[in-house]
Amino acid sequence: MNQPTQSTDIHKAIVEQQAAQDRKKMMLNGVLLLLLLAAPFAIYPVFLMKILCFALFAVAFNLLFGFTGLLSFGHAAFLATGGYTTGYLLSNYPGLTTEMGIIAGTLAATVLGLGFALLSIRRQGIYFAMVTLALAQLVFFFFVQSEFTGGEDGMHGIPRGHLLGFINLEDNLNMYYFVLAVFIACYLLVQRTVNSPYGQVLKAIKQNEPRAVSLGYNVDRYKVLAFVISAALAGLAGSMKSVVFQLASLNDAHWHMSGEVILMTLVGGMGTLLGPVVGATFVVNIEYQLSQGALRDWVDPILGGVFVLTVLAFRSGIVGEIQKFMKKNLG
Amino acid sequence: MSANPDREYEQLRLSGLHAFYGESHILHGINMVVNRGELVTLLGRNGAGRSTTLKAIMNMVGRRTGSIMINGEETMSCAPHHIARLGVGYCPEHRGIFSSLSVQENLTLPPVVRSGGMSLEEIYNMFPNLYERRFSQGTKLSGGEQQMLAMARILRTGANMLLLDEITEGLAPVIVEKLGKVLVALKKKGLTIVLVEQNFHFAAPLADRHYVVEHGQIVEEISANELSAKQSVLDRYLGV
Amino acid sequence: MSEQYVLETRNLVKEFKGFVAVDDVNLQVQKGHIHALIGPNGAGKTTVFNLLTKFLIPTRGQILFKGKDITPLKSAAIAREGIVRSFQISAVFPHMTALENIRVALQTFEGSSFSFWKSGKSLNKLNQRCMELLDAVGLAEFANTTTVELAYGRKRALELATTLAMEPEILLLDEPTQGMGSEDVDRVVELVRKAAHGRTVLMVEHNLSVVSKLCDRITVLAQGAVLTEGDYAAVSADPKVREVYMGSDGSGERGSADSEQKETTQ
Amino acid sequence: MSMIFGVPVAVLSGQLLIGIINGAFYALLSLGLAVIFGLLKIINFAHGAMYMLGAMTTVLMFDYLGVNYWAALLLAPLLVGAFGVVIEYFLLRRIAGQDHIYSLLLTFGIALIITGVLVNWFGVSGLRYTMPDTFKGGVNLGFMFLPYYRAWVIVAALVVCFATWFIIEKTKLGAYLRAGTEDSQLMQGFGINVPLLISLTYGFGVALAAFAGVLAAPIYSVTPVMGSATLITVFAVVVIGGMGSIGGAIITGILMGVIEGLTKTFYPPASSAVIFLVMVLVLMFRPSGLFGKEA
Amino acid sequence: AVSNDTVKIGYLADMSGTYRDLAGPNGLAALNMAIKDFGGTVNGAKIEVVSADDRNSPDTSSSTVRRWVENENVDLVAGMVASSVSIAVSKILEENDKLGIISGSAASSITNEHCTPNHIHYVYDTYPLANGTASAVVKEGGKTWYMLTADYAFGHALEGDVRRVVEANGGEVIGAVRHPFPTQDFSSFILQAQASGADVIGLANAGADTTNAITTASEFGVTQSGQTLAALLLFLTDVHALGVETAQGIQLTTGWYWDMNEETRAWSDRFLEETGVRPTMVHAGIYSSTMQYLNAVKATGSDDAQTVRKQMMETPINDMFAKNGKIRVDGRMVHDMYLAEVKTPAESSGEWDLYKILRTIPADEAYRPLSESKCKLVNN
Ligand SMILES: Nc1ncnc2c1ncn2[C@@H]1O[C@H](COP(=O)(O)OP(=O)(O)OP(=O)(O)O)[C@@H](O)[C@H]1O
Ligand SMILES: Nc1ncnc2c1ncn2[C@@H]1O[C@H](COP(=O)(O)OP(=O)(O)OP(=O)(O)O)[C@@H](O)[C@H]1O
Ligand SMILES: [Mg+2]
Ligand SMILES: [Mg+2]
Repeated sequence: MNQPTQSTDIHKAIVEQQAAQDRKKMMLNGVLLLLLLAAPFAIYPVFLMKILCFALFAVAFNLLFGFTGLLSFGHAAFLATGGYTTGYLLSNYPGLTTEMGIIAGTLAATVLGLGFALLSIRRQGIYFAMVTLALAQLVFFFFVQSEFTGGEDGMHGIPRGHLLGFINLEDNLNMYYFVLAVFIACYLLVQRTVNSPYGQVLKAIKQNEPRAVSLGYNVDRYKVLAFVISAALAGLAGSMKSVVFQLASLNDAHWHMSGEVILMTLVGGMGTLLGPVVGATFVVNIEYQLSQGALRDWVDPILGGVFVLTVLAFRSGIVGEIQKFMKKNLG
Repeated sequence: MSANPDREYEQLRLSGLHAFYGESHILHGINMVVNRGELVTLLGRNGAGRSTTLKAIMNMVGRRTGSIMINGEETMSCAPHHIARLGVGYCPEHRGIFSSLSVQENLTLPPVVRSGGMSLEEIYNMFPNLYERRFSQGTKLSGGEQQMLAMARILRTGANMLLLDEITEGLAPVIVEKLGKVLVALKKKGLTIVLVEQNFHFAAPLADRHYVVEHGQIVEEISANELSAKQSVLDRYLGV
Repeated sequence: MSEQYVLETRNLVKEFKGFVAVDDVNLQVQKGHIHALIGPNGAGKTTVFNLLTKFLIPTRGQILFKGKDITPLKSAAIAREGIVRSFQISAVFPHMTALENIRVALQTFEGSSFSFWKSGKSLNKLNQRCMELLDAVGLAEFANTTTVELAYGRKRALELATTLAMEPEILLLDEPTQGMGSEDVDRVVELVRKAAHGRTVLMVEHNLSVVSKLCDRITVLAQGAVLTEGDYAAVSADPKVREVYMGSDGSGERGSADSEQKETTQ
Repeated sequence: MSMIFGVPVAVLSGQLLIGIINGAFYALLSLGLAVIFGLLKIINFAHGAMYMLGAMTTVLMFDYLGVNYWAALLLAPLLVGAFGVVIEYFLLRRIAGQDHIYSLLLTFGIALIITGVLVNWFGVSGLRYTMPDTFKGGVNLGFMFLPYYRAWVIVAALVVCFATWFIIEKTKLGAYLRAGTEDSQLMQGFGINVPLLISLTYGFGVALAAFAGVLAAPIYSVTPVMGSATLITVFAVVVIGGMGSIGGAIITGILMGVIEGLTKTFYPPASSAVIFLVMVLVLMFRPSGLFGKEA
Repeated sequence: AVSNDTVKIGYLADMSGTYRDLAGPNGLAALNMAIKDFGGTVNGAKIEVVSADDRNSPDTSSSTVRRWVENENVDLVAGMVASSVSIAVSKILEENDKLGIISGSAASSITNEHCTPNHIHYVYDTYPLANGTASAVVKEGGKTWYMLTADYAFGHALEGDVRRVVEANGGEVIGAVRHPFPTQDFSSFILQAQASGADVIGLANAGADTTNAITTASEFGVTQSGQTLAALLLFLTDVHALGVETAQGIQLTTGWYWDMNEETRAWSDRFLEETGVRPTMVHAGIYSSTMQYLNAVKATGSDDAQTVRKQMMETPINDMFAKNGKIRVDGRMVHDMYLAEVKTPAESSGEWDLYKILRTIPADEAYRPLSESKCKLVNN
């Protein structure tokens, strides 16, 4: 208190800095939004929707991994639960509007996420990853055995139906803008969460858990909430995916899918907001491009090469590396 | 030979030693010489670069330039394990107790590089705490016990030059006293010791010479007999 | 009767697979005191701290806070009761700014810690208080510095400020001056003195000059049990304490820092 | 015939024995994984690929060079081990000290590359390998027919497991390894060539996988993708045993073989899931696995 | 008329995963052989081929195929192995009224409950597999059966078909065990099968599962103890991998074998030259079906799905792949199937000399009769 002027100045500077950052963020988001709005006229909308669904999935995963420091190796379970639930409801209850099906799918994933969280949250590090993997394997087993999923054949012909009962989602453009709206809403939610008071606590927990405990935080509860939000969003991604593709399959529940989302997040840049989006776009694209082209038979080894290269040379991911570069060169 | 060390024999010579951690330049041309059988301290404030000097000798920092001669041999291009084999024993600041090893395993871990090291019994006699806890996991020891263990284990190896970093840290005064006696005994045996120490009153009566490090450079060299004369200079450097 | 003690342990015991690290300790900390816990290495000081804050579960015995039994409470709950500790190794949130470090502590009292939908800006109202605390430990100019970049001594200061933000009734400090040069030691002593104003402090410390300057009461532990208790004069005169802890010259090697201190302040 | 839960005792004893045999296999595979994790803190997702390479080299060496089974038993692990050393030296070394996740991704990437390339060269139908004549046939134990080869698998796997455990837990070399992984710089400061030690350890870990691969070659379909299915199960075994616990991996391996075997008898569809159920239950009560050290 | 003056064929198959050797890159080679043999153009219109790896994933496949048909004017989708992929693709084709010819899948549901007017199932399905092998084995005296079934839709369907055939022929299925997919170690299941004392152990699985089961059975001396092994779905590549020593004597049903007559041999020699391996029935089927398709386009002068399909249904198939083959209204191409037995090492004269054909199963007998069909295109 002996230098009130100084500390007020500093405080002011902090607030200003926040505002400047906000402006930058707004501008970037605005540009991206425009691009996304125009995209379906240049690029095949279903493909864009695929990217958006995976981007949402990766964003959800990153909330847990990048911002809370919890590596879940079982996120496929939520994606699949969302997808199957929505698919089942929309296929069997024609009265349901599409968004009701999607909400139900999201809820199912949320509940499952709560279950996972309660069972796993006490485990540390690699054990946490492994418990989530194990739980997801059990979920996988359940889906394999269940009649309603169509087992190995998958669930097909899920109707896209009508949004709010009157917007026809069979139309790819309508569907696209719906998916885009949901994606943006979720993205903003995550952005907000990360910067919220709750986000601050998460950050603290990630950086030094014992210290957070000694400050009186019941860290398990915070982690559970993060897990549940992440699971809900992953489930939402799965629900939308099932509506977009009109199918749900075991691929979504397989542990490879849990691995793929890790890859997306890492390639894009974990712990950054935009990273998972960029990562998902990148991975979906190269997988698609490769599987079509002359290197068709070499998709796996090339993807493997991407993993290796990312880990060795771009550990902070695309967005992370760009941020580093900007920091270095632009102050 | 050990009974009558050759005081003129130059065991360690640093000339123009620079060291870097990544981008940050920590040592700015250290020059110092330590003869066989001498006990030399490095004094300085927190962050002056004393620990870094020891690590640089062991080739444990990022990048180095300059020259380090051990027993007249240039070691800038030697891997750390070669340096140890030249008879250098290093006790790090962070203790480096291995949690996957028991206390006894920790103690017997460093390979014997020369004959003439202390035996296990001698060590246990010196540090009865360690004897008592010899089968526990290394890191389950209390902070101070770990410090004893870190010190004790290099006494076994027979190294004839010891680089000791803050060995009295967190030790009860009785133990510190005991360590002082150990160092005196080691010196008598003809070992060369470079001691980094915060606790000046521990180091003062033991050392032959003191180097004061500031901002990665040696700014003052004070021999034991000019200590009282230069006390005020020293106080200034150490911020006492 | 027990009211006069803020913190009290009754027959506290901790065993590690048969090894008794804390042996039937009855500790009584009086309100408003700076109470030191000293003893040879491995005496069980850190373990007692860990028991008090539930980082370890007592094998037997009770812990009372203001006469209330808090033995069954968990770590976080104990912190919320008002018993807050610092760590032997510096504990900060490395990738947050100094201000954010403190704000996280202040947030404990806000009802909004779970509000993931609220804007981060809602926390700005805490900034003023943060700045006051930073000022108090002389870190105001580093408010916006990421903590990793702070020097060691400043990290300790920040940690203390964070701890103070919790408005603890009792502060547990484990070797607050460890690894510090004399300059920083003095600063910490001052800080602790300031912090102790209106609260109770329990600290572990090997630097006897610090202990002698700060502490109202001292408990000496040896081999897990209480050896003796009293003020500095009484304790340092005790031959048992000299034997197991302070060493032959009575004040201990570190203790001579005491005389040095006098020298320079003169 | 006496029955237990509707299953004849004879069949049950047979299943138990089979479980132990498979368990020995798991033990061998998870041992390598545990060595690599325990000592190098690397989550080796390439382990399945190394197992596959062991089997593939056995077959290819026979086809092209006429190398017989016994020689392969020695040569294949050596070759694959050497390959592992190369991988460690050129790739894994660069991420030393980074978060686990990076080693996981890196090795997963390596596995994808190895597998993918071999799929393109050799297809997925599998390569032909005939059982060495010494092992043809078997012995009738009364409750089951035990092929000689399976008996050999048990013996070979257990001997190798025990030897490995002994080296790591009871010898000086093992102590160097354990210490070197915690603070390799300091170990170097003690005069030990830690980088070499680490390369060799990784090589040794994958050589164990390759050894399991050689054992598998005569009895399983040898294809480039044979490792990927096994990988996750073996991982689960290591986690249940306690990551990095050498003894834990061995004992748990055998235990899981038996549990899986019993599930195959009582409720076969769940036999691939049961290990994960066990894993969840175990970690519920023992957060660091059955034999893991407290975190 | 032909749209855009091009006939565009999309080849979709597993290029890198478990089913790669069934169709995969060599299937694409067969497709290209057909186009080349046809002359490269049809009525002056170009014939173009695009291809993609299905990654065994229905959503990857469906986004690929959607883009093909919605954006890239693909007229025909060929290949397809995993049943989940085939079903997903056929739904998209139906939606967009394009044509698909499925050559790799086994599930008979593809032309049953999942039938559409937009796809044809060409080479084989589970129904004749069971019919051919199971009835032959039962007739030879294998009255009691124990089934090892892969625990997913395909395995269940195959097991169901086998039960029906076995019981119809006076046999009995006395036990079954459902193993996870995939399974590497079959010893436990083989042991259970041995303990059951059944005459025949039926393998209702595919690929590596089947080869692993057969290897283990041979190791545990199943045949020595008097039991017969009946593999219901076994491809040439599988038998090649097993080797005649292990696989000898196993009976199986196949839709085609390279060494049946001059015509098949001649084509296979060309295929061998192209790819280095002998073709499976799927490869031959891809060649044949592509030829049939192009002929129909040529005949009708159109690449409209319904027009072409109608033409294909009306034209009997007589080529190196099939004699008197016929595409039914449900999309099922029915043709003669063959009961084969794996040769003994003494009988086999070379790496690929693997089967002897024991019997021809006439088309009508082999496939599920339309009267039992649940297909929406069949008026029952
Ligand atoms: N691994 C590292 N990476 C980057 N900088 C480092 C690293 N280790 C030390 N430094 C920096 O190097 C400088 C010198 O450190 P050093 O440890 O040598 O100091 P010191 O004199 O031993 O002081 P102390 O009393 O703190 O041990 C300090 O500014 C420190 O921040
Ligand atoms: N988790 C544990 N398992 C087994 N033994 C332990 C454990 N933690 C501490 N100990 C033992 O308990 C005794 C007391 O340890 P503690 O850390 O409390 O000592 P301390 O008084 O803080 O000593 P120092 O002053 O050296 O820090 C020591 O002998 C130590 O080896
Ligand atoms: Mg230092
Ligand atoms: Mg302590």
